[in-house]
Amino acid sequence: MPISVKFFARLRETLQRDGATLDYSPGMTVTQVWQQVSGGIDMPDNTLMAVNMEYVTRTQAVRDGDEVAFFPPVTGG
Amino acid sequence: MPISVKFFARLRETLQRDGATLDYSPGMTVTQVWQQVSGGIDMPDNTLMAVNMEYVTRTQAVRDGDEVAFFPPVTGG
Amino acid sequence: MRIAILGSSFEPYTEVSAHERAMNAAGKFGACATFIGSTREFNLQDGIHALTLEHYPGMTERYLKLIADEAMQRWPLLDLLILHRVGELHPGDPIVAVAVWSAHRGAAFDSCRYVMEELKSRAPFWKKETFENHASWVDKNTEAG
Amino acid sequence: MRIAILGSSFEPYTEVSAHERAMNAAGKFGACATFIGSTREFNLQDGIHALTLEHYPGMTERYLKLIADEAMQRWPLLDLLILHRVGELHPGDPIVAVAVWSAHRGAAFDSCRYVMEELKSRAPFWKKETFENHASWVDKNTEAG
Repeated sequence: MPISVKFFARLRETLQRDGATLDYSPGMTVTQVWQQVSGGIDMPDNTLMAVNMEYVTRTQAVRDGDEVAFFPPVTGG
Repeated sequence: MPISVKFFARLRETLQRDGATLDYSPGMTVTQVWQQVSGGIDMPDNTLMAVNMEYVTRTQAVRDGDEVAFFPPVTGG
Repeated sequence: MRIAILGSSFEPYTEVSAHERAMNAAGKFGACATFIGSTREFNLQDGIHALTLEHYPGMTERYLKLIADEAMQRWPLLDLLILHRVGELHPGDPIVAVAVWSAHRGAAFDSCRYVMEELKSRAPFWKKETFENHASWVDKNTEAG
Repeated sequence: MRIAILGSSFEPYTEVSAHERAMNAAGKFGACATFIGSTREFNLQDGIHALTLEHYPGMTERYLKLIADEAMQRWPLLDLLILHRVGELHPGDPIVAVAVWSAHRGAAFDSCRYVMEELKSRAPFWKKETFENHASWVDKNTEAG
Protein backbone atom coordinates (compact mmCIF):
# COMPACT_ATOMS: atom_id res chain seq x y z
CA MET A 1 0.00 0.00 0.00
CA PRO A 2 1.66 3.26 -1.11
CA ILE A 3 2.08 6.41 0.93
CA SER A 4 -0.47 9.04 -0.02
CA VAL A 5 0.71 12.67 -0.04
CA LYS A 6 -1.45 15.81 0.03
CA PHE A 7 -0.68 19.48 -0.53
CA PHE A 8 -2.91 22.39 0.41
CA ALA A 9 -3.37 26.08 -0.29
CA ARG A 10 -0.30 28.04 -1.47
CA LEU A 11 1.83 24.90 -1.40
CA ARG A 12 -0.63 23.12 -3.70
CA GLU A 13 -0.34 26.02 -6.13
CA THR A 14 3.46 26.21 -5.89
CA LEU A 15 3.87 22.49 -6.57
CA GLN A 16 1.05 22.54 -9.12
CA ARG A 17 -0.43 19.36 -7.73
CA ASP A 18 -2.80 18.52 -4.93
CA GLY A 19 -1.18 15.23 -4.05
CA ALA A 20 0.94 12.27 -5.02
CA THR A 21 1.58 8.68 -4.09
CA LEU A 22 4.92 7.03 -3.51
CA ASP A 23 6.19 3.63 -2.47
CA TYR A 24 7.23 3.15 1.11
CA SER A 25 10.81 2.31 1.93
CA PRO A 26 11.97 1.39 5.46
CA GLY A 27 13.19 4.25 7.65
CA MET A 28 11.51 6.91 5.54
CA THR A 29 10.84 10.28 7.27
CA VAL A 30 8.44 13.09 6.43
CA THR A 31 11.35 15.13 5.05
CA GLN A 32 12.25 12.28 2.70
CA VAL A 33 8.65 12.06 1.55
CA TRP A 34 8.81 15.76 0.62
CA GLN A 35 12.08 15.30 -1.25
CA GLN A 36 10.64 12.51 -3.36
CA VAL A 37 7.45 14.30 -4.39
CA SER A 38 8.35 18.00 -4.50
CA GLY A 39 10.22 18.00 -7.82
CA GLY A 40 13.33 19.59 -6.35
CA ILE A 41 11.55 22.50 -4.66
CA ASP A 42 12.83 23.31 -1.16
CA MET A 43 10.30 23.01 1.63
CA PRO A 44 9.37 26.53 2.83
CA ASP A 45 10.49 27.12 6.42
CA ASN A 46 7.00 27.70 7.74
CA THR A 47 5.56 24.50 6.24
CA LEU A 48 3.34 22.48 8.56
CA MET A 49 3.05 18.73 8.15
CA ALA A 50 0.75 15.99 9.31
CA VAL A 51 0.82 12.20 9.24
CA ASN A 52 -2.60 10.56 9.28
CA MET A 53 -4.15 13.94 10.09
CA GLU A 54 -2.00 14.62 13.12
CA TYR A 55 0.68 17.36 13.29
CA VAL A 56 4.25 15.99 13.23
CA THR A 57 7.77 17.37 12.85
CA ARG A 58 10.07 16.92 9.85
CA THR A 59 11.94 13.99 11.37
CA GLN A 60 8.82 11.92 12.00
CA ALA A 61 9.12 8.40 10.57
CA VAL A 62 6.33 7.31 8.25
CA ARG A 63 4.85 3.85 7.85
CA ASP A 64 3.52 2.06 4.82
CA GLY A 65 0.06 3.28 3.91
CA ASP A 66 0.32 6.56 5.82
CA GLU A 67 -1.29 9.77 4.60
CA VAL A 68 1.28 12.59 4.70
CA ALA A 69 0.19 16.22 4.23
CA PHE A 70 2.15 19.46 3.72
CA PHE A 71 0.60 22.91 4.08
CA PRO A 72 1.31 26.55 4.94
CA PRO A 73 0.43 28.16 8.32
CA VAL A 74 -3.30 27.88 8.89
CA THR A 75 -5.47 30.98 8.57
CA GLY A 76 -9.00 29.97 9.53
CA GLY A 77 -11.49 31.57 11.91
CA MET B 1 -36.87 72.55 47.29
CA PRO B 2 -36.43 69.58 49.62
CA ILE B 3 -33.88 66.78 49.32
CA SER B 4 -35.40 63.63 47.89
CA VAL B 5 -34.17 60.32 49.32
CA LYS B 6 -34.56 56.87 47.78
CA PHE B 7 -33.99 53.36 49.11
CA PHE B 8 -33.68 50.20 47.04
CA ALA B 9 -33.82 46.42 47.41
CA ARG B 10 -33.01 44.96 50.85
CA LEU B 11 -32.55 48.44 52.32
CA ARG B 12 -36.02 49.47 51.15
CA GLU B 13 -37.43 46.42 52.91
CA THR B 14 -35.38 46.97 56.10
CA LEU B 15 -36.48 50.59 56.37
CA GLN B 16 -40.00 49.74 55.19
CA ARG B 17 -40.09 52.73 52.90
CA ASP B 18 -38.95 53.42 49.37
CA GLY B 19 -38.05 57.04 49.97
CA ALA B 20 -38.43 60.20 51.95
CA THR B 21 -37.99 63.94 51.62
CA LEU B 22 -36.25 66.23 54.04
CA ASP B 23 -35.39 69.90 54.24
CA TYR B 24 -31.91 70.95 53.31
CA SER B 25 -29.65 72.54 55.89
CA PRO B 26 -26.25 74.04 55.04
CA GLY B 27 -23.23 71.71 55.33
CA MET B 28 -25.34 68.57 55.21
CA THR B 29 -23.55 65.35 54.15
CA VAL B 30 -24.89 62.06 52.82
CA THR B 31 -24.33 60.47 56.24
CA GLN B 32 -26.44 63.16 57.85
CA VAL B 33 -29.18 62.58 55.33
CA TRP B 34 -29.20 58.90 56.31
CA GLN B 35 -29.35 59.74 60.02
CA GLN B 36 -32.37 61.97 59.52
CA VAL B 37 -34.44 59.52 57.46
CA SER B 38 -33.41 56.05 58.70
CA GLY B 39 -35.39 56.04 61.95
CA GLY B 40 -32.36 55.22 64.09
CA ILE B 41 -31.21 52.22 62.04
CA ASP B 42 -27.42 52.06 61.49
CA MET B 43 -26.26 52.20 57.89
CA PRO B 44 -25.03 48.71 56.89
CA ASP B 45 -21.29 48.74 56.14
CA ASN B 46 -21.71 47.64 52.53
CA THR B 47 -24.27 50.36 51.68
CA LEU B 48 -23.71 52.17 48.41
CA MET B 49 -24.90 55.73 47.93
CA ALA B 50 -25.50 58.10 45.08
CA VAL B 51 -26.22 61.80 44.74
CA ASN B 52 -28.11 62.77 41.61
CA MET B 53 -27.52 59.25 40.25
CA GLU B 54 -23.76 59.33 40.67
CA TYR B 55 -21.84 57.20 43.19
CA VAL B 56 -20.46 59.17 46.14
CA THR B 57 -18.87 58.44 49.52
CA ARG B 58 -20.46 59.00 52.94
CA THR B 59 -18.82 62.38 53.47
CA GLN B 60 -20.14 63.87 50.24
CA ALA B 61 -21.88 67.23 50.80
CA VAL B 62 -25.40 67.53 49.46
CA ARG B 63 -27.09 70.57 47.98
CA ASP B 64 -30.66 71.73 48.16
CA GLY B 65 -32.87 69.78 45.76
CA ASP B 66 -30.46 66.83 45.40
CA GLU B 67 -31.66 63.27 44.97
CA VAL B 68 -29.85 61.01 47.46
CA ALA B 69 -30.09 57.21 47.14
CA PHE B 70 -29.00 54.36 49.43
CA PHE B 71 -28.78 50.75 48.31
CA PRO B 72 -27.01 47.43 48.89
CA PRO B 73 -24.23 46.05 46.62
CA VAL B 74 -25.56 45.69 43.09
CA THR B 75 -26.27 42.21 41.72
CA GLY B 76 -27.32 42.64 38.10
CA GLY B 77 -26.16 40.86 34.98
CA MET C 1 -25.38 51.99 20.12
CA ARG C 2 -28.47 50.61 21.81
CA ILE C 3 -28.99 50.36 25.56
CA ALA C 4 -32.35 49.21 26.85
CA ILE C 5 -33.94 48.06 30.07
CA LEU C 6 -36.72 45.64 29.25
CA GLY C 7 -39.76 44.91 31.38
CA SER C 8 -40.73 41.73 29.59
CA SER C 9 -39.15 38.62 28.10
CA PHE C 10 -36.84 38.99 25.10
CA GLU C 11 -35.12 36.66 22.64
CA PRO C 12 -31.45 37.75 22.76
CA TYR C 13 -30.27 36.30 19.44
CA THR C 14 -33.18 37.89 17.59
CA GLU C 15 -32.24 41.24 19.14
CA VAL C 16 -28.51 40.90 18.37
CA SER C 17 -29.26 39.83 14.82
CA ALA C 18 -31.74 42.69 14.27
CA HIS C 19 -29.28 45.22 15.68
CA GLU C 20 -26.52 43.91 13.42
CA ARG C 21 -28.74 44.26 10.33
CA ALA C 22 -29.76 47.77 11.38
CA MET C 23 -26.07 48.72 11.74
CA ASN C 24 -25.82 48.19 8.00
CA ALA C 25 -22.08 47.62 8.39
CA ALA C 26 -21.60 44.19 6.80
CA GLY C 27 -17.97 43.89 5.67
CA LYS C 28 -16.78 46.52 8.19
CA PHE C 29 -16.58 44.22 11.21
CA GLY C 30 -14.74 40.93 11.42
CA ALA C 31 -15.73 40.08 14.96
CA CYS C 32 -18.83 40.08 17.13
CA ALA C 33 -18.56 38.87 20.72
CA THR C 34 -21.77 38.28 22.62
CA PHE C 35 -22.58 37.40 26.20
CA ILE C 36 -26.02 36.25 27.27
CA GLY C 37 -26.78 35.80 30.97
CA SER C 38 -29.80 33.66 31.82
CA THR C 39 -31.78 32.78 34.93
CA ARG C 40 -30.57 29.57 36.55
CA GLU C 41 -32.76 27.29 38.65
CA PHE C 42 -29.91 27.27 41.20
CA ASN C 43 -27.49 29.77 42.72
CA LEU C 44 -26.17 29.21 46.24
CA GLN C 45 -29.30 27.06 46.74
CA ASP C 46 -31.27 24.83 44.39
CA GLY C 47 -34.95 25.28 43.59
CA ILE C 48 -35.21 28.87 42.40
CA HIS C 49 -38.78 29.43 41.21
CA ALA C 50 -38.44 33.05 40.19
CA LEU C 51 -35.99 35.92 40.14
CA THR C 52 -37.12 39.51 40.64
CA LEU C 53 -34.89 42.20 39.19
CA GLU C 54 -35.18 45.67 40.73
CA HIS C 55 -33.36 48.70 39.37
CA TYR C 56 -32.91 52.41 39.97
CA PRO C 57 -34.65 54.04 36.99
CA GLY C 58 -32.48 56.79 35.57
CA MET C 59 -29.28 55.87 37.34
CA THR C 60 -29.20 52.42 35.73
CA GLU C 61 -29.49 53.85 32.21
CA ARG C 62 -26.90 56.48 33.10
CA TYR C 63 -24.33 53.90 34.23
CA LEU C 64 -24.96 51.53 31.34
CA LYS C 65 -24.33 54.44 28.99
CA LEU C 66 -21.18 55.41 30.91
CA ILE C 67 -19.82 51.84 30.73
CA ALA C 68 -20.67 51.60 27.03
CA ASP C 69 -18.91 54.92 26.36
CA GLU C 70 -15.84 53.73 28.28
CA ALA C 71 -15.71 50.58 26.14
CA MET C 72 -16.10 52.57 22.91
CA GLN C 73 -13.25 54.86 23.96
CA ARG C 74 -10.94 52.10 25.11
CA TRP C 75 -11.32 49.76 22.12
CA PRO C 76 -11.90 50.38 18.39
CA LEU C 77 -15.52 49.21 18.34
CA LEU C 78 -18.04 49.72 15.57
CA ASP C 79 -21.07 49.29 17.76
CA LEU C 80 -22.35 47.96 21.05
CA LEU C 81 -25.66 46.60 22.35
CA ILE C 82 -26.70 46.20 25.99
CA LEU C 83 -30.10 44.79 26.97
CA HIS C 84 -31.10 44.04 30.57
CA ARG C 85 -34.32 42.66 32.03
CA VAL C 86 -36.13 43.94 35.08
CA GLY C 87 -39.26 42.54 36.74
CA GLU C 88 -40.09 38.89 37.39
CA LEU C 89 -38.06 36.25 35.57
CA HIS C 90 -38.17 32.45 35.60
CA PRO C 91 -35.47 29.82 35.10
CA GLY C 92 -34.28 29.91 31.49
CA ASP C 93 -35.29 33.55 30.92
CA PRO C 94 -32.52 35.77 29.55
CA ILE C 95 -31.40 38.48 31.99
CA VAL C 96 -28.73 40.33 30.05
CA ALA C 97 -27.34 40.50 26.52
CA VAL C 98 -24.15 42.32 25.60
CA ALA C 99 -22.88 42.34 22.02
CA VAL C 100 -19.91 44.24 20.58
CA TRP C 101 -18.76 44.57 16.99
CA SER C 102 -15.15 45.28 16.00
CA ALA C 103 -12.76 44.78 13.12
CA HIS C 104 -10.71 42.30 15.17
CA ARG C 105 -11.42 39.60 17.73
CA GLY C 106 -9.15 40.86 20.54
CA ALA C 107 -11.10 44.10 20.93
CA ALA C 108 -14.42 42.26 20.67
CA PHE C 109 -13.59 39.69 23.37
CA ASP C 110 -11.96 42.18 25.74
CA SER C 111 -14.64 44.86 25.48
CA CYS C 112 -17.53 42.38 25.84
CA ARG C 113 -16.02 41.07 29.05
CA TYR C 114 -15.27 44.60 30.27
CA VAL C 115 -18.87 45.68 29.79
CA MET C 116 -20.17 42.61 31.65
CA GLU C 117 -17.80 43.02 34.62
CA GLU C 118 -18.48 46.75 34.92
CA LEU C 119 -22.22 46.21 34.57
CA LYS C 120 -22.12 43.64 37.37
CA SER C 121 -20.16 45.89 39.70
CA ARG C 122 -21.62 49.34 38.91
CA ALA C 123 -25.08 49.21 37.31
CA PRO C 124 -27.77 49.51 40.01
CA PHE C 125 -29.74 46.28 39.63
CA TRP C 126 -30.68 43.94 42.47
CA LYS C 127 -31.80 40.32 42.35
CA LYS C 128 -34.21 38.63 44.71
CA GLU C 129 -34.60 34.86 44.49
CA THR C 130 -37.95 33.21 45.23
CA PHE C 131 -37.89 29.58 46.40
CA GLU C 132 -40.86 27.36 47.19
CA ASN C 133 -41.41 28.77 50.67
CA HIS C 134 -39.27 31.87 50.97
CA ALA C 135 -37.55 34.65 49.09
CA SER C 136 -34.18 36.26 49.66
CA TRP C 137 -32.03 39.02 48.22
CA VAL C 138 -28.81 38.04 46.46
CA ASP C 139 -26.10 39.66 48.58
CA LYS C 140 -23.34 39.84 46.01
CA ASN C 141 -22.40 38.73 42.55
CA THR C 142 -19.97 35.90 41.90
CA GLU C 143 -16.41 36.92 41.12
CA ALA C 144 -15.32 37.26 37.51
CA GLY C 145 -13.14 34.10 37.64
CA MET D 1 -21.82 19.24 21.13
CA ARG D 2 -22.09 20.20 17.49
CA ILE D 3 -19.15 20.76 15.14
CA ALA D 4 -19.85 21.40 11.49
CA ILE D 5 -18.04 22.58 8.40
CA LEU D 6 -20.52 24.33 6.15
CA GLY D 7 -20.27 24.70 2.39
CA SER D 8 -22.87 27.43 2.10
CA SER D 9 -23.98 30.60 3.87
CA PHE D 10 -25.41 30.35 7.41
CA GLU D 11 -27.13 32.68 9.84
CA PRO D 12 -25.09 32.31 13.05
CA TYR D 13 -27.65 33.58 15.57
CA THR D 14 -30.32 31.28 14.15
CA GLU D 15 -27.91 28.36 14.56
CA VAL D 16 -26.88 29.30 18.11
CA SER D 17 -30.49 29.82 19.11
CA ALA D 18 -31.61 26.50 17.56
CA HIS D 19 -28.76 24.64 19.26
CA GLU D 20 -29.65 26.20 22.61
CA ARG D 21 -33.28 25.11 22.28
CA ALA D 22 -32.21 21.60 21.26
CA MET D 23 -29.98 21.39 24.37
CA ASN D 24 -33.19 21.54 26.39
CA ALA D 25 -31.18 22.84 29.34
CA ALA D 26 -32.97 26.10 30.17
CA GLY D 27 -32.28 26.95 33.82
CA LYS D 28 -29.06 24.88 33.90
CA PHE D 29 -26.80 27.50 32.29
CA GLY D 30 -26.37 31.08 33.42
CA ALA D 31 -23.93 32.10 30.72
CA CYS D 32 -23.51 31.77 26.98
CA ALA D 33 -20.53 33.39 25.28
CA THR D 34 -20.52 33.58 21.51
CA PHE D 35 -18.00 34.68 18.94
CA ILE D 36 -18.92 35.29 15.32
CA GLY D 37 -16.19 35.97 12.78
CA SER D 38 -17.26 37.59 9.52
CA THR D 39 -15.69 38.41 6.17
CA ARG D 40 -14.33 41.95 6.07
CA GLU D 41 -13.97 43.99 2.89
CA PHE D 42 -10.45 44.84 4.07
CA ASN D 43 -7.53 43.01 5.67
CA LEU D 44 -3.97 44.18 4.97
CA GLN D 45 -5.43 45.76 1.81
CA ASP D 46 -8.80 47.30 1.05
CA GLY D 47 -11.14 46.11 -1.67
CA ILE D 48 -11.61 42.41 -0.91
CA HIS D 49 -14.22 41.06 -3.34
CA ALA D 50 -14.26 37.49 -2.15
CA LEU D 51 -12.61 35.13 0.30
CA THR D 52 -12.04 31.48 -0.53
CA LEU D 53 -11.74 29.12 2.39
CA GLU D 54 -9.91 25.85 1.77
CA HIS D 55 -9.66 23.08 4.36
CA TYR D 56 -8.23 19.59 4.84
CA PRO D 57 -11.31 17.36 5.02
CA GLY D 58 -11.01 14.92 7.88
CA MET D 59 -8.12 16.62 9.65
CA THR D 60 -10.13 19.82 10.15
CA GLU D 61 -13.01 17.98 11.80
CA ARG D 62 -10.53 15.99 13.88
CA TYR D 63 -8.82 19.12 15.24
CA LEU D 64 -12.05 21.01 15.87
CA LYS D 65 -13.24 18.02 17.92
CA LEU D 66 -9.92 17.87 19.77
CA ILE D 67 -10.09 21.59 20.63
CA ALA D 68 -13.73 21.25 21.72
CA ASP D 69 -12.86 18.28 23.94
CA GLU D 70 -9.97 20.21 25.50
CA ALA D 71 -12.35 23.09 26.33
CA MET D 72 -14.93 20.71 27.81
CA GLN D 73 -12.24 19.11 30.01
CA ARG D 74 -10.69 22.37 31.11
CA TRP D 75 -13.88 24.26 32.01
CA PRO D 76 -17.24 23.14 33.42
CA LEU D 77 -19.23 23.60 30.22
CA LEU D 78 -22.70 22.33 29.48
CA ASP D 79 -22.33 22.44 25.72
CA LEU D 80 -20.35 23.84 22.84
CA LEU D 81 -21.04 24.69 19.20
CA ILE D 82 -18.48 25.29 16.44
CA LEU D 83 -19.50 26.15 12.88
CA HIS D 84 -17.02 27.09 10.16
CA ARG D 85 -17.55 27.99 6.52
CA VAL D 86 -15.54 26.72 3.57
CA GLY D 87 -15.86 27.70 -0.11
CA GLU D 88 -16.37 31.17 -1.53
CA LEU D 89 -17.47 33.94 0.83
CA HIS D 90 -18.20 37.63 0.31
CA PRO D 91 -17.85 40.66 2.60
CA GLY D 92 -20.37 40.39 5.42
CA ASP D 93 -20.65 36.59 5.24
CA PRO D 94 -20.12 34.80 8.55
CA ILE D 95 -16.98 32.61 8.60
CA VAL D 96 -17.05 31.07 12.05
CA ALA D 97 -19.40 30.79 15.02
CA VAL D 98 -18.34 29.51 18.43
CA ALA D 99 -20.81 29.33 21.30
CA VAL D 100 -20.29 27.88 24.78
CA TRP D 101 -22.76 27.39 27.59
CA SER D 102 -21.79 27.25 31.26
CA ALA D 103 -23.25 27.88 34.71
CA HIS D 104 -20.96 30.90 35.18
CA ARG D 105 -19.60 33.69 33.00
CA GLY D 106 -15.87 33.19 33.70
CA ALA D 107 -15.85 29.69 32.18
CA ALA D 108 -17.99 30.84 29.25
CA PHE D 109 -15.76 33.81 28.34
CA ASP D 110 -12.47 31.93 28.84
CA SER D 111 -13.46 28.80 26.95
CA CYS D 112 -14.99 30.71 24.01
CA ARG D 113 -11.76 32.61 23.58
CA TYR D 114 -9.67 29.45 24.00
CA VAL D 115 -11.60 27.67 21.26
CA MET D 116 -11.19 30.63 18.88
CA GLU D 117 -7.45 31.00 19.49
CA GLU D 118 -6.81 27.26 19.16
CA LEU D 119 -8.97 27.06 16.04
CA LYS D 120 -6.99 29.88 14.47
CA SER D 121 -3.64 28.30 15.25
CA ARG D 122 -4.37 24.59 14.75
CA ALA D 123 -7.41 23.89 12.56
CA PRO D 124 -6.30 23.39 8.93
CA PHE D 125 -8.17 26.12 7.07
CA TRP D 126 -6.61 28.55 4.58
CA LYS D 127 -7.92 31.87 3.30
CA LYS D 128 -7.34 33.32 -0.14
CA GLU D 129 -8.42 36.90 -0.78
CA THR D 130 -9.66 37.97 -4.20
CA PHE D 131 -9.30 41.64 -5.15
CA GLU D 132 -10.44 43.33 -8.35
CA ASN D 133 -7.42 42.25 -10.39
CA HIS D 134 -5.59 39.64 -8.37
CA ALA D 135 -5.90 37.05 -5.64
CA SER D 136 -3.51 36.18 -2.83
CA TRP D 137 -3.22 33.73 0.03
CA VAL D 138 -3.39 35.10 3.57
CA ASP D 139 0.03 34.24 5.03
CA LYS D 140 -0.84 34.30 8.69
CA ASN D 141 -3.59 35.16 11.12
CA THR D 142 -3.52 38.31 13.22
CA GLU D 143 -2.32 37.90 16.78
CA ALA D 144 -4.83 37.37 19.55
CA GLY D 145 -4.32 40.86 21.06
